[in-house]
Amino acid sequence: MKGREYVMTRKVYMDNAATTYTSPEVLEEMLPYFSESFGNPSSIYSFSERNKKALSKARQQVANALNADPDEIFFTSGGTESDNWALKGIAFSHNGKGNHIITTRIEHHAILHSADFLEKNGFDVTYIGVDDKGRIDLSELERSIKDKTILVSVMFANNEVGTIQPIREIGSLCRERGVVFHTDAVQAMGHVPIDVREMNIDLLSLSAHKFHGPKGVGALFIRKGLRIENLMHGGGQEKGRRASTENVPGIVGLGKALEISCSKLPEEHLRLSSIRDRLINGIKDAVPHVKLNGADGAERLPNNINFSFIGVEGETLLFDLDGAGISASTGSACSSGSLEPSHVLMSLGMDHAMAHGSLRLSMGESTSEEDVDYVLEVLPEIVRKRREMSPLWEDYLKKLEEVK
Amino acid sequence: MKGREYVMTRKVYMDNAATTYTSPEVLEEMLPYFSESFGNPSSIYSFSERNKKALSKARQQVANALNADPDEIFFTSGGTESDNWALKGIAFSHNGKGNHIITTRIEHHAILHSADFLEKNGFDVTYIGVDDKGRIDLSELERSIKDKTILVSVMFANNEVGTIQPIREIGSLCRERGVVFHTDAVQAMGHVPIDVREMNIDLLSLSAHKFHGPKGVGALFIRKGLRIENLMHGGGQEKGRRASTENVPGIVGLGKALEISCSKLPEEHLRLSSIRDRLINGIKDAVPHVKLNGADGAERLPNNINFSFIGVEGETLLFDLDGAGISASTGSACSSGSLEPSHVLMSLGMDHAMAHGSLRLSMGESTSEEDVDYVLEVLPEIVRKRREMSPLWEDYLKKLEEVK
Amino acid sequence: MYSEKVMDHFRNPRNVGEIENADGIGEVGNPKCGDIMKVYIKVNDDVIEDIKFKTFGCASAIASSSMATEMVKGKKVRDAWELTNRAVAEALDGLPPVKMHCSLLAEGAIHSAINDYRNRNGLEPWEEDKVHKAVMEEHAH
Amino acid sequence: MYSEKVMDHFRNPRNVGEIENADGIGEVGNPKCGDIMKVYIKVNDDVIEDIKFKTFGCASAIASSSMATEMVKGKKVRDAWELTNRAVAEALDGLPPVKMHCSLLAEGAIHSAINDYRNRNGLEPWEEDKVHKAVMEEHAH
Ligand SMILES: Cc1ncc(COP(=O)(O)O)c(C=O)c1O
Ligand SMILES: Cc1ncc(COP(=O)(O)O)c(C=O)c1O
Repeated sequence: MKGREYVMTRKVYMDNAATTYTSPEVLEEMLPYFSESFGNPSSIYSFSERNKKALSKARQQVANALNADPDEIFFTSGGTESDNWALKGIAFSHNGKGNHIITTRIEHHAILHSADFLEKNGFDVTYIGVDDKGRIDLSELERSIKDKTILVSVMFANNEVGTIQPIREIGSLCRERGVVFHTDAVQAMGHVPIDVREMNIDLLSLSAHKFHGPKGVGALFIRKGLRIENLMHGGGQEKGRRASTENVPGIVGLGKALEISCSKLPEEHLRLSSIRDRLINGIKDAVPHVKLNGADGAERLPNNINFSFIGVEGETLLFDLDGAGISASTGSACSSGSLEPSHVLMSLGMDHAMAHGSLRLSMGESTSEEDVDYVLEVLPEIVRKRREMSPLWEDYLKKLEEVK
Repeated sequence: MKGREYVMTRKVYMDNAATTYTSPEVLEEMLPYFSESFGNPSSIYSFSERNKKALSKARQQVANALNADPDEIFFTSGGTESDNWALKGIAFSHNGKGNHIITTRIEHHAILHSADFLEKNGFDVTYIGVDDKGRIDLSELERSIKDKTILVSVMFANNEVGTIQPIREIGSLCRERGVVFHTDAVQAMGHVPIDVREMNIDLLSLSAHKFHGPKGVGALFIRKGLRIENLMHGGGQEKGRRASTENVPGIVGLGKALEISCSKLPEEHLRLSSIRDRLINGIKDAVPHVKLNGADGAERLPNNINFSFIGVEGETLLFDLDGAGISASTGSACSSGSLEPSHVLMSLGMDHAMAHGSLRLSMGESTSEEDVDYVLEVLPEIVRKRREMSPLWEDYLKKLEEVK
Repeated sequence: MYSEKVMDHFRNPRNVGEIENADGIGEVGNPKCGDIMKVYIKVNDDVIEDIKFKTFGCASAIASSSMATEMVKGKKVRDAWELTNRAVAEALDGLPPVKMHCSLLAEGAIHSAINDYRNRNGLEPWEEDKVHKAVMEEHAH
Repeated sequence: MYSEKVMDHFRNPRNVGEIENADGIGEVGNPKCGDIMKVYIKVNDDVIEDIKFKTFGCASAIASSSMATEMVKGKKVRDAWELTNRAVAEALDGLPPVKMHCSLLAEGAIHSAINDYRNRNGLEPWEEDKVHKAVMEEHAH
């Protein structure tokens, strides 16, 4: 293999959907709250005054980004906690009304495994399917809503294939039918405009480290007046709804990072969409027999690319790309190392071999045109070499011959 | 009032039980993981190698502090999450065996409110009482264990009055009776030696910001082989037991801070105990009619002081002390602003007026002898002035007269 | 958390103390809720000539006592009776919602002192309005 | 995650390719579990004179194929049969637990090629031991 010749020539990070760096500007904003202004914001002494203000400011920043009220923003430890809270919180507070929850087959595991837990504990869950681009069927959703339905949870944008759901339509449908609507916007936040009022969203999850904030902090938007059981029981923080001493530096970082992302959103959306499409077309041109997974254009996150390369297994590609200094991922990061192919790709109707051969390249504010050039220089050769030693590729070529 | 004349002359932080500053040494260790080595530790590319190593190192540091195995350490978002996980995790995984849980009346709200939640969902909870020093009655605990008991949760040391429980004895009792034993060691960690093997602890909660680590990160020790349901469902992080992208800088900070605290523990224990006792005696000498809440000597955290001042309300003291540059607290921080007197002080058998008049001074590595001198200079005068305008104090003096 | 005015009246409370041979004494609150307020008035020619208080309670309870006594000093007894807790809170530039009951307590202590004065002088005590009554019952001494 | 040896055999796999007119061909695995291994052997005088493979699968599957083929090349057929997956994993300085099945797959592909060779030569195929069988059934092609 020639992979080695690229070693260390260049570093290209194409895994922004997994996590992003905390931007230096954001870190700068956080620093005073570690060792100087470290007081407990729930205390009454003046030493905590600055911290209280910092929390309010961050809450306002998040509210601004969502067109919400600061009173509707609750800080958590990340996207996972927000998702767990939304599902379990509604389940355990609305079980008087019903025990039926609707979600989709392509949700993040934070939703799917919370749903598993609820199924084990007396709840009923319906999983809506998606088409080959990853879009849910609104009429299937509509038909699934029953009297006992207490929650619909549909992700804003998918983490693997980048497909954006018709959130506004789902929101009005749920509002009409009187069902609470949650959306996991962990991947969408900072990349596409979100307005919880216009979109009739009742609950929304977000995670700071996906938009250049720090890891370990997120938020849940909870529409005013919505009843929800706590997930973190304890002290009276966050107006009694989310206990635990506030992670002040983390929350400050989240607020700042979201403010910056939203201010850059329109121009970054354009820039990244164009980079994305150049990379997509470049790969299609240079590598025969590939399949782009997910939707196109405006229905796709501007920073997401997901390809299946017939005959090549995903981990192989990751290691070869890594050897060339490119960080990428296959399926969701957390399922790497497992034998299961991505549940998302399988739900899109892909066969196992193709699902095992997927590659996700996710871009971000640091991604340059040169990065794209470099990937286009390296990737086709890697695929060619690995196909050469693949029995599946051999079979595939034979079948092509036969067809001819 | 004369309180004002002290304004800004000196800053004394006496609320280390609420939270501590992240020590600069710890922050230093964390910094590279925000913007440089920011890769997702669950990824397979070499860029995440350093992060994976950093996580392992932190896990080893925590394991060392507890005499545990690194495989038994699971990182969380703080003490509250660890407590919620321990209670709900055991409840939802052991409900085949039974539905009875035992805890104490003086636990932190993270335990008590998790217990409330479980009571609402089919579990039975027994709350063990304590004596006037805050010590639980072992024989009451023993009598409370039933066939259906699945968990005993007793805090290592109390956050308000500093009383240390006979953890080793509770551990052997639980082991003998085949009941899982959890201890909330959030206040004890870093201040008193803890050995989960010797003490027969099955689950232990800790929180980084209580020992000069960052806020928003904690850990739960889970003895190898113990079955426990997840609290955070989702990705496969933490060996599939605690989902969410790892908070690498936070975890690194936790490990480092705990390593430092434990290395200094013996000398700090001596130093703080002596400072504590000087301050206790100083207050007793300078202020008549006070009551020290909690236990003495080795049965008390070396950094905790809790007094009730007859006739004076707690918040009043806090504001007057704040005016003099001293940060302190009354009851648990999170219940400040509420009308309820501390459940801990009430459980110690105190009457309402006394419970409303409590003051907690909690020290830490930065507390100096001069700080103690300053408190002793300021506090007696504050108490005297506030008593002068208190109708309760007037009544108290009258009763004293009558007795004479 | 508190306004400058609250902190000023907390740190430098006006009218602290007792009045010997007061014409009326009122006390409300109880140790359970953590607030007790005792008010002494000296009445002359139907005017509150002097007023003093002692309060056990949080900063806003002390500030409310101080402000309320300031506001009724020199007023006719009936006008003093009309002082609402809302007016006290406003004069303090507001109180946090959880602390509003402190201003009600101040109003109540003054009412209680006035009715004590009326009782002593063979006058019918005045009636509290309903809201006030409900809160006072909760804080009954 | 992987040892240096694994990465070396992954990056520079030995014995990649096909053998025209091979004496035995074996293929194991299936796309469902994400690993397929195909092995070609040339046998001369009861010795595996040449061996080539093609593998679709993760890095450890490719490294295991490479290492296993290296280890049996030039060996007597029976000795080649005796090569265990454990020996392959050890030669690679270990594999992560979740990846151990890759080494079993390599063992299986070689066995399959050997039995194909035996079949073609009218010999009774050899029997897999139980552990191996169980795993192979799971990964049946
Ligand atoms: C005894 C005890 N348990 C639990 C907690 C909760 O810890 P955290 O605020 O880090 O969630 C605290 C501190 O607030 C505590 O003192
Ligand atoms: C769609 C989606 N939901 C939830 C999460 C979980 O977020 P976190 O890892 O911050 O808990 C992620 C990312 O991992 C995600 O992509």
